[in-house]
This record gives sequence, structure tokens and C-alpha cells, in this order.
Amino acid sequence: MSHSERSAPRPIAAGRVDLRVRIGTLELRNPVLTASGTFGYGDEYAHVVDLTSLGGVVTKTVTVEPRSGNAPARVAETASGMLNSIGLENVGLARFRDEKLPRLAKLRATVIASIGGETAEELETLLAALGASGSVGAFEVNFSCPNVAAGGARYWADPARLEQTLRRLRRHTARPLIAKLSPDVTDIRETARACEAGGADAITAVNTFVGLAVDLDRMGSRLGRATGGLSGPAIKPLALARCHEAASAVRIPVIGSGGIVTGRDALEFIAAGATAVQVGTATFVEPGAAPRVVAEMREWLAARGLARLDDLRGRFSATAAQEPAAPVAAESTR
Amino acid sequence: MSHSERSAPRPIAAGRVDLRVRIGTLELRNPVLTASGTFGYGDEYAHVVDLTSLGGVVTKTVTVEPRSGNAPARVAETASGMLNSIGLENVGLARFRDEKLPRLAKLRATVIASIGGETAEELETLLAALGASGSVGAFEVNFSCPNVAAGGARYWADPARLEQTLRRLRRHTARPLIAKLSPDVTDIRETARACEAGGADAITAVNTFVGLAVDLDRMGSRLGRATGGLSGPAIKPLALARCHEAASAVRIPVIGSGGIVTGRDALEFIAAGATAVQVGTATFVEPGAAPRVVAEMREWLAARGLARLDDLRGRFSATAAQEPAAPVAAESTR
Amino acid sequence: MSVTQTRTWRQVSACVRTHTAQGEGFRWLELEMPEGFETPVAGQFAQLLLPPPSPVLLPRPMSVASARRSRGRLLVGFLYAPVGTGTRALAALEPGAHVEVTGPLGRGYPLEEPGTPILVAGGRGVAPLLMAAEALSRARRRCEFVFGARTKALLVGVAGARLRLSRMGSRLHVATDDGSRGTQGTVIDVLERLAPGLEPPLVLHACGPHGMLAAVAEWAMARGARAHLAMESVMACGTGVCRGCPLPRSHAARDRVLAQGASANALQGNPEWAMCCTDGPVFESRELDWERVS
Amino acid sequence: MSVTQTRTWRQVSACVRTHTAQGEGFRWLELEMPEGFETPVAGQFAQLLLPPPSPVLLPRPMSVASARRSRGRLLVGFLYAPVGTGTRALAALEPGAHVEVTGPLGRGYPLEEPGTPILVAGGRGVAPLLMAAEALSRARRRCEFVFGARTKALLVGVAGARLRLSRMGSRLHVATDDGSRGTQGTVIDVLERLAPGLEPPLVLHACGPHGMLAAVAEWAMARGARAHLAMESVMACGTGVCRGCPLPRSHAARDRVLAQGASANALQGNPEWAMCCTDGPVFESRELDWERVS
Ligand SMILES: Cc1cc2nc3c(=O)[nH]c(=O)nc-3n(C[C@H](O)[C@H](O)[C@H](O)COP(=O)(O)OP(=O)(O)OC[C@H]3O[C@@H](n4cnc5c(N)ncnc54)[C@H](O)[C@@H]3O)c2cc1C
Ligand SMILES: Cc1cc2nc3c(=O)[nH]c(=O)nc-3n(C[C@H](O)[C@H](O)[C@H](O)COP(=O)(O)OP(=O)(O)OC[C@H]3O[C@@H](n4cnc5c(N)ncnc54)[C@H](O)[C@@H]3O)c2cc1C
Ligand SMILES: Cc1cc2nc3c(=O)[nH]c(=O)nc-3n(C[C@H](O)[C@H](O)[C@H](O)COP(=O)(O)O)c2cc1C
Ligand SMILES: Cc1cc2nc3c(=O)[nH]c(=O)nc-3n(C[C@H](O)[C@H](O)[C@H](O)COP(=O)(O)O)c2cc1C
Ligand code: FES
Ligand code: FES
Repeated sequence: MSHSERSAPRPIAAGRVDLRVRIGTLELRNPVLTASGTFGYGDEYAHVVDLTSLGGVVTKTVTVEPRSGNAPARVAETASGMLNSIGLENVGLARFRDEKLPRLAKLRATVIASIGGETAEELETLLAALGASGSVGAFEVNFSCPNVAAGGARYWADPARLEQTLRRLRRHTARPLIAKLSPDVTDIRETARACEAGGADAITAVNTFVGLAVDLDRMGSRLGRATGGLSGPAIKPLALARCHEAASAVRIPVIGSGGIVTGRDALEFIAAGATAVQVGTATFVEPGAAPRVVAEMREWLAARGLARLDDLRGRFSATAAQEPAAPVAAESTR
Repeated sequence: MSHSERSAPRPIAAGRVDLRVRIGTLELRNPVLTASGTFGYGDEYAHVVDLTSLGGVVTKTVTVEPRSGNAPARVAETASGMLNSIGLENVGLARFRDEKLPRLAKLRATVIASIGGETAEELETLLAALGASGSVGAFEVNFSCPNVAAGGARYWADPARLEQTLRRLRRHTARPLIAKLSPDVTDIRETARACEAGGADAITAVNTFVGLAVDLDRMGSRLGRATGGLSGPAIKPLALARCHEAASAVRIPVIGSGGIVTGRDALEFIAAGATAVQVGTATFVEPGAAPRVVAEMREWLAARGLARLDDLRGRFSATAAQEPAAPVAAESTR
Repeated sequence: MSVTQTRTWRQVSACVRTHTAQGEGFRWLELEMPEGFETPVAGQFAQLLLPPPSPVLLPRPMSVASARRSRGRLLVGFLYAPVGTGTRALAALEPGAHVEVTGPLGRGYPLEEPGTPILVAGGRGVAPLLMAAEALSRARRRCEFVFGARTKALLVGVAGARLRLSRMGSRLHVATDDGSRGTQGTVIDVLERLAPGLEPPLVLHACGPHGMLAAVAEWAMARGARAHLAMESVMACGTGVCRGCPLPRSHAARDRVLAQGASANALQGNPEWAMCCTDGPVFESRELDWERVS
Repeated sequence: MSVTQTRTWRQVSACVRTHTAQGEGFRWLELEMPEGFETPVAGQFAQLLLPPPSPVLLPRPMSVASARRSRGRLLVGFLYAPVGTGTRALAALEPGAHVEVTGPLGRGYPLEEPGTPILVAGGRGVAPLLMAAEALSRARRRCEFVFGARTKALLVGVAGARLRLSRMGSRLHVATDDGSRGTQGTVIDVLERLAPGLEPPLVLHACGPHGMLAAVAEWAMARGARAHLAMESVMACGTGVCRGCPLPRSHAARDRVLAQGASANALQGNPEWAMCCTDGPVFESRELDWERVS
């Protein structure tokens, strides 16, 4: 953006901003999704959030069998963040398909079903059962849960395993396949590229970071399982860096996740290369956070005369920070 | 710690608490060190902090040649944290040896000299020059700077390179060698074990996490270089997890670093397996943070009748959190 | 266990009407709620969020201690102890400040259950029971109110309770560990003493530290009395989605959940763990495995 | 450039004495300092830390706008604009509240430099110049005070400045971009008009947005006048250790640093970058490379 453009934006009506984005063959009304595990199966919030105002609802990760999750405590607040060790509690494939999906369909939500498994076979079973469902717009494969003993983030940190698994999954569905990655790797470009090579249509970057909170008085973890996954504003700069790096490494869209609370946060991810974003922990603070993020994005773009998200995406440049700052110029008395 | 012990600690006098710890052959008065890059060369704070009240001063990473560092902006505050991209600005080996070390010696500080290099050769040059200096108590090798184009955290994330380099360095000094590791690896146990195998006397876990902050109005990074390193309370749970994991993988001492502000924070790292700790960003908030941490640790231990740090270290158990909680029990009216 | 509940909670911005010190180390907070916030029942809770910049990230769960209407406005009261960063910052709010409130949340006490109601409060657990006493009094039902604390200074809200109770001829029974007020002993000692004189069936409604609730549950189960216990857990969402607030189900409850199978509401469909926020916070003693409650 | 400075800053807990609105969108904060806090000179700054729980992590740098003694106590004043999270939270502090203050930090204006002093203020940059005017007046030196702002509402502190200046017969010259007060134009227009009538050598002391300071520097260098400019940078430590606040040195300054070689104080020994907090915040125009100042 040139300096003069910045000083004199020509605002447009918020209604004129086109927020539509594409993830593979799926068109989303706008780039704001709920993050898996933070919006239940979608219907829990339906009385306070119009699900059609969102780009989509990513449902809680579902596994073949129901899982009852980890022992308490499962959450602990830390500085500007929270640790969770839910342990993938979920209703299992059968109930997800028979109870949850029909409800979401009735609410006209764009559903992105998150699936998780300890092996490629389990993921295949899930896709075999759900892959042709008319109620599912896309699948997000959770390759990054930090809170399970088997099949968690570290198991899936191996690029070769990711690539082979995605190749196998690819055969089971024509819907977009999104690979959700862990930030806890030496180089996220490698896992992202492996997913692209394996046939993923998009990457979600990132899931939670492994963290620990110590309860000194009890000499144990503040969680039932020693470690948990850190989410919330504390991780935003880390998630942004990983999202930016993943987006620079692959041609498929990247969906940003980590610490998004405001429309500006969401636009920061878009500027850094993301095509869409997910709102997670913010929903626990404010059930209506995700639709508010949509509205704030729209207003920010409109005020700067940007009619399409593509006018923003990729504008980020690592060196632009050295131009004279707009706020200073605006205050100038020269 | 049994339940009854917890409810009825027998306090001792704070003066009776023995905080001494050992890093290889070096005995420290207490486990609190300043973190490299956050206390200058030690003498800048000498008029407000009695350096002999600290376990030691880890000096700013020094390289063979002086470095002028990265273009501004070099710091940006984020939620409960800060990003920096200083880029290893330092006075270089000659001035460090000729000007800085003599001053620190005069102040009777226990000096841990942090050294950094883009190659094993550079590190050898530094140790060849400093390795026999009577003013240096130990060396911390910075294998983890996220803010340099060459020889940064990713270069040193390779376990084989770490091990070989440490073997070479080992020959140049009899003083303890501490390897400071990056958290941005898939498995810190591997880098930690490689350092141990290469002959390191201790591990520091961890340096900053790579992060990015976007300035939407200027469409660039809020830093001059795209990414920076995140430090401060935001990263404490992440640093604790990595410190705990490193400590579980090696027999040499681990020094905890990341988000330590209070004596409790420091003790959390000790409980999770650390032998000593470093105070970094907290010093920017409060120049006297490090000596305050020492005093708070001492008071906490004394109030619980713990006369030595070993009474605490290793007490942490991942499952203890499931015992009935002490605060609840204390409030019981049964 | 009800199968499907209609969700009626909302997040609203409420205005601090009264905020005063209560007893030793407690605060009384009354909020004026905007239209659309459903009237809570005793035992339900709300999630309170500080105005920005909040020093804590997540909202804090708080039992509703009173709900009344004044000039057409719903006023909701909370009785709390400033114990940590969030509640201490809450304590600094002046009348006129705004707080985001999500609620009413969870399942309250089934006060309509037939029998002789005994309200059992431990320390700051008195909050929802003050409201229960008020509701029973409005329904013109007599009850026994047992209030235990470590020492008399912690008997917060006791004057208000006495007032509410006096209307229906209900009685207040106080126990302190140190004997500084009422019976020296625990609420169990009081229950032991009272029970023989009361008309069965006895229905207990209790709130307090989990240790006390476990004792009340055991006492009730041993006598075939029903006991409804308001539990606590660290929470994130408070609305059932994060699955962050588990309490261990009893074997009986687990079998019941398993038998319901695919027909049950998934929110309540985890055989091993009940969620404090949506399956509770009030649980009948037989629903939980007290050995594993922490 | 001084080679080694003795460090005299301290971190102390100071008490809010006065805290009031000033002009449009500014606040005046006066703190009572405990013993041991050295009296600051004009152009120096302090790091202000909010009482816990602070909504921001790092302290905020703020120019000292006044330093006076009252009943034996040192009172230090700041004039600031609440622009973000930290300064807005600061704005909420009531008299009696405590703030951690680290200071005095940095190098101030060399007001003793011989010549005709011209103080040049842009917007909120007026803060240290109010103090400079006071100091010159106490030293019984006459000066010119040039104050520029976008519009008259932003001419904060102008009444106080007029008062201080009147004592020594110094003059206040106002310029606004929109002509709503004083000359329509910039401080450069005023300097152009004033300069011919003033006794050389001229010594400028300025503070304001970097764009304005660059213009003042250019103007001064073209005329062989000296200009001392108070710069800003995002900061962490404020004390020279973090190396977080670089400003680009001019070629001349770089050569000077390199020539000093190993004998110079390392804090000032970076040939490419000066640190705003310890090498500055006041720099003579020739020390910086204005092309690269952002
Ligand atoms: C359903 C429910 C109803 C409650 N009703 C009341 C009430 O009426 N009055 C009242 O004073 N308190 C009540 N609490 C407890 C209250 O939520 C906690 O005291 C509060 O969350 C502590 O927040 P903090 O930021 O001040 O403390 P923190 O700094 O977060 O923690 C301080 C201490 O409180 C504990 N704690 C933190 N969160 C919780 C929690 N959710 N439940 C229990 N302990 C916690 C911590 O482990 C720690 O020991 C209730 C809790 C729940 C779950
Ligand atoms: C030496 C020095 C003296 C200063 N003196 C004054 C003064 O007398 N009066 C006054 O009103 N302000 C002064 N400032 C600026 C003041 O420090 C910032 O306005 C303040 O840090 C903003 O903090 P915040 O939390 O309110 O804003 P943030 O939320 O942190 O940021 C709001 C805006 O302020 C900018 N900003 C943040 N930190 C700084 C900084 N250190 N310097 C410049 N801009 C920054 C941000 O880029 C952003 O545009 C001075 C700064 C320096 C370095
Ligand atoms: C309580 C909780 C449960 C979560 N469960 C899942 C999950 O089941 N599957 C998944 O892919 N991610 C899960 N996540 C991760 C989030 O989807 C999201 O990626 C992460 O929290 C970072 O975003 P945030 O900072 O906006 O919360 C969970 C996060 C939280 C806090
Ligand atoms: C401004 C700044 C400069 C730093 N410079 C160095 C350095 O030169 N060498 C190094 O090993 N670590 C450096 N670090 C990392 C710290 O030593 C420390 O490991 C890290 O900040 C985490 O600890 P904290 O959260 O307590 O700050 C720097 C950190 C900061 C914030
Ligand atoms: S707090 Fe989220 S499910 Fe109970
Ligand atoms: S702010 Fe740390 S060196 Fe200037």
C-alpha cells in the first residue's frame, strides 16, 4: 500500500465488501470459521449465533469410537492464554453422523467436520462413513492433538507419514481435505509441503502448543494429564509466524488459527498469507466472538476502501515496516 | 508431599534455606541467573543490583566480530509478551574480553559468558580466547538465536551438528559448558540428549519462540526483520513443558528460562526438574527482578520448612494433581 | 436426568448497581440486567467477565445468590470471595461499571421435590442457598438451614438468611469448627442432631467445599435421603462446548448413560464424566463417584 | 559525546499527586517521588509502570515535563496523550495510586550551550520543552518558543508555556496547519520568519513527530545552527541493555564511533545504530541519518 493511499482511503459501504473465499471446491460466505473443539457440534450456540453468518463451523474432532476424555482438571488459565487437556472427548462417529450432522444441516451451517485417529486406518474409516455425506462441506484432519497418548501431534509430525496418510484419505472423498498441523515442529514448511504433496486442499495452521502449568502447593500439574495445549492471545504471534511460513511454502490455501479475538487479528492472519481463519478460545470469553470478527473485518476493509479480501492478502511485506510510519506522518506539523 | 505435611508445614528461618546449586564444577550461590541479552554485560545494572546477590550473570551473547544488529523496530509488545529482533548486537570478542570482563570481575559477579557463532569454528575461536580466563565461571553457548540470518536456531536444531560441535568445544575449556536450546523443535529431548552426548555440562531450556506481529496500517511486520523471538509471561507454560521434557531426558542439569517473574515461577521450573533458572524480560519491567526472585524463593521454601532446593526438585509428579486439593481441604467444615 | 434442555442463556452487558463488603473477606455484587436475560433459579450460575482491559482472559463462574425485580428491572446478586486475580479485579468495580454476564447457566436445585427441605451451606457456598431459602419462602414452604464454617467470621450472609427464614418459621442452625458461634462441629453434626425430629423424606440441597459435599452425600445416601449438591470445577466456556469441567460419574449413572445410548443428548452422553457446567452444577448424590471427586 | 556517564537512575514507587485533563485529549500527571530519585533535567524521560494487574507488560517511556520541589518533596510532571492500552490505563489512575518509575533516563537538552535558544515543539512533543522553558527562565535566559500543531485544540500546555516565558520576556510563536491559531503553516515557516531577527548562533531544542524533527534538523544544518532533537522509539528496558531502540547514526557519527574504537564505552560503541534511551533521547542533528529515521 503506498503512503498516499494510506493517508487518504476512500471508504466504501460495509455491505459492498465481498468476503467470500474458496477452500478447494468449497466456497465460504466469509473467511471466519469456528475452531474445532471450541464450538461443540455447532448446535450448542445456535440460539445465540446465526450459523449462516459464519464462513463455516468446524465441529469437535470426532473419532471412530466415542471417547470420554482425560481426567480433571482439563483447563488452566495462564498469562493471556489457557491450557487444555480435554483428550478428544467426543460422541464418536455413529452419533456424530446420526444426531449431530442432521441438526447442523437443519441450521444451514457450512459444516467442516474435524476427524481424528491414531492411525491412517481410523481416519479412513471415518471418511468412508462421512465422505459422501451431503451435510459435510469439507473435512479437517486433526493431525495435531497434543492431549492424547497415541496418534497425537508428535506422531503426526513426520512428513512422510502425513503425505502417505493423505494419499490414502484422498481416495475416500471428493470434498476438500484440510490438514490441521501442530506448531510444535522444527520446520512447519516441511509438514505443510508434505500435506500438499499428499493431496490436501488446505492447511490449518496451527493447533495448540504443548504447555505445562505447575501447581506448587500440590506439587503436580494444574491439569490431570501433565501437559496441555496452549491457546488464546498469548500464542497469536507464534501462530502468525507459523501461518506465514506455511503459506509461503505451499500453493494451497492456509487457514490461520491461534489467538484470534478481533477483526484486526483475523486480518493480520490474512495479510500474512491466510485465506481463512478460525476463532477458538475467544468464543469461551464471548459466545458471539466469531460473528463479531466477521463484522469487524468488514468494517475495517470498508473504511479503507478495500472491496475484496484479495486486496489485502499478500500485501504484507517483511520490509514495509521501515517506511515512515503513517501515525507519525498524520501528526506532522510540517 | 503427603497431605498432612502440606497442611502443617514447619516454617524455618529464611536465612536457614540453602539455595546453593551446582552446574558442572561451578557452584552458584543460588539458582537465579540473569538471562543473556537482558542484563547487558552486567555492569549496566550494578548500581541498582548487587551482583553478588545473584547466582550469576549471563552476559549478552558475544560473537568474534562486533555486530551492529538488526534495523528497527527491534521490539514489539504482544499479549503478556514481547517480540525482539535485536540480531545479536554485541561489542565483539576483543572488547568483551578487554573491557567487560575486567569490570565484572571487579564487581565480584559469577560470570557465565554467552557465546554465539555461525559455525563451530567461530565458537572455537571464542573459547580459545576466553576458555582459560579466570573471570569466566562457565560458558553458555547460544545455539538458539531466532533473529539472525545465519547460525540461528534452525541451523542448530540438528542434533548431530550439536553433538559434534560440543565435542570440538569441549577441548578448549575446562569450565562448564552450557548449551542453550531453542524451543522450536519437534522434540527437545533429542537436542538435549545430543548436547549431553557431546559433553555439555548443562542445558538451558529455552530461548525465545519465533513469532510475528503484523502492523496492518503499514502492511508489514511490527519489527524491522519479519519475525522476532517471543519472551515474557506468555511463554511460561511452553517453556515449562520444554524444560520438564529436557530434564526428563538427560542427567546433566537443566537451567529453566522463559517468563519467570516471581519466586513461584522460578520454583515451578525447579519443581519441573530445573537446577537453576534465568530471569529475562522481567528485568525490563523491574531492574531488580532477579534479586527479588531469589528473596521470594527463599521465603516460600522457609515458610514450608524446606531447607534445601533438593527438597523440592523432582517432587513434581504428573499425577499428583488428582489428589484432593489442599485449598479445599483447608476450607472444609466437616 | 432430563434428556434435552432448551438453552436459554445469553451474554449481556449488565450494570453494577450495588457492590459492598460482606462479612470477613466477602463482597456482595448486585447487577442490573438488561431485557432478555432469563430469571435464574437457585443453584444456577453465571460467567462474569471484567470490562477490558481485563487482567484475566476467561470469565469467572459465580453462583447466583439472589434474583429480584425492582422497578421492572431484573437485579441479580452474587456473593463472592476475592481470592485471585480475577475476583480481586472484580472487587474493584464501582457502581455504574459494566460487566459482561453469560447466563443463567446450568441446572439449579429441584426445590419442588417433595419432602422436608434442608439447605446445607459451607463457607462461601452459602450463596445459592440464600436464594434457595428465598424461593422456598416465596413458595410458602418451611425449611431447615444448616450453615457451617471454620469460624464465625466466615458465616457470611447469616443475617440475610435469618431474615428470609423467619418469614416461614424456618430455622437457621449454625456450626463452627472452633465453636465461636453455634454448635462446635460440622454440618454433619447438626444434621445428625436435627434429622430424628424432621418429617421424612428429607431432601438436602447443599453447597460448599467438595469435602463437605462428599460428607453430606455420604450421610444422605446412608439414610436413603436425597441430596442435591452444587459442585465446582475450573471452567472455560461454562456452556458445555469445551468439555473442560468433568466430574466423575458414579457406576449407576454411567450405566444409565450407556443404556440411553444413541438416543440421549450428547451433552450428557459421556458415560465416565459429567460436565459441571451443563449436567450440573447441581448433582444428586448418586450421580457422582465421590471417591474420585477432587 | 560524553564517553562514560555515571548511571544515577533508580526504580522507585511514586505516588500520584495530581492527575487532570489538559487541552483536547491530553492528561497532566504529577508524581511525588521518594528520596533517592535524582532531579531530572529537561529532555530526560522516565519509564512508567502501572500498578498490578497491569494490562500491559512493559513500562511506558514518558518525557519529564516538569520537576519542582514542594515542601521538600520532588514532584515530577508528565504531559501525555492516552493513545493505547497502557496510556489509557494510566489515565484511569486516581491521586493516591502508586506507579513504579524508573528514571531519570537518557541525556537531556544541553541548555547551557551558548547562543540564542529556540525551543521548537510539535503537538504532544511540547512536554520536555515546557521544562526547558522553565529551566532557561530560572537561568535568566531569554528564548523563543515555537509551538506547532495541526489545529488549535492540540496546542496543549500553551497557557503554562506563556506564563513561564513571560518572566524573562521570552516569546511564544504559534503555528497551526489549519490557521485556527497563530501563523497558518508549520514551525519551519515560523523559524524562517524569526531567524533573521535573532542573534546568532542559534541553538534549537526540539521535540515532536519525527517528520517535524527531520525538517527542523534539515533547516538547522542548512544554516549551520545547532539543533538538539528529542527522539522516540519503541522501547523495552529504557536503560541501554536490551538494545531494542536503535536510531540510525549519520556517516559522521559512525566514523567518530569507529575512531574511538576499543576505548569508547560499549553502550555507545555501535557504529551503525545509536540507542534512543541511553545515547539519546536528545541528539544533535548531525548525529543521526535523517534519511533512515522512521
Ligand atoms: C459453578 C460455580 C459457582 C461458583 N460460585 C461462587 C460463588 O458464589 N462465590 C465465590 O466466591 N466463588 C464461586 N465460585 C468460585 C469462583 O469461580 C472462583 O473463586 C474464581 O473463579 C477464582 O478466580 P480468580 O481469578 O479470582 O482466581 P484465580 O487466580 O484464577 O485462582 C485462585 C484460586 O481459585 C481457584 N479457582 C480458579 N477457578 C476456579 C473455579 N472455577 N472453581 C473453583 N476454584 C477455582 C484456583 O485453583 C486458585 O486456587 C464458583 C465456581 C463455580 C464453578
Ligand atoms: C523517550 C520517549 C518520551 C516520550 N514522551 C512522551 C510524552 O511526553 N507524552 C506522550 O504522550 N507520549 C510520550 N511518548 C510516547 C509514549 O511512550 C507512547 O505513547 C506510549 O508508549 C504508548 O503506549 P500505549 O500502551 O498507550 O500504546 P500502545 O498500545 O503500546 O501503542 C499505541 C500507539 O503508540 C505507539 N507506540 C508504542 N510505544 C511507543 C513508544 N515507545 N514510542 C512511540 N510510540 C509508541 C504504537 O506504535 C501505537 O501506534 C514518549 C516516548 C518515548 C520513547
Ligand atoms: C478446549 C479446547 C479444545 C480443543 N479441541 C480441539 C479438537 O478437538 N480438535 C482440534 O483440531 N483442535 C482443538 N482445539 C484447538 C483449537 O481448534 C484451536 O486450533 C486452538 O485453540 C488455537 O486457537 P485459539 O487460540 O483461537 O483458541 C481445542 C482448543 C481448545 C482451547
Ligand atoms: C531483548 C532480548 C535479547 C535477548 N538476547 C539474547 C542473547 O543475546 N542471547 C541469548 O542466548 N538469549 C537472548 N535472549 C533470550 C533470553 O535470554 C531468554 O532466554 C528469553 O528471553 C526467555 O526468557 P524471559 O521470558 O525470561 O525473557 C534475549 C531476549 C530478549 C527479550
Ligand atoms: S466449562 Fe466448558 S464444558 Fe463446562
Ligand atoms: S530500550 Fe533497551 S536499549 Fe533502549
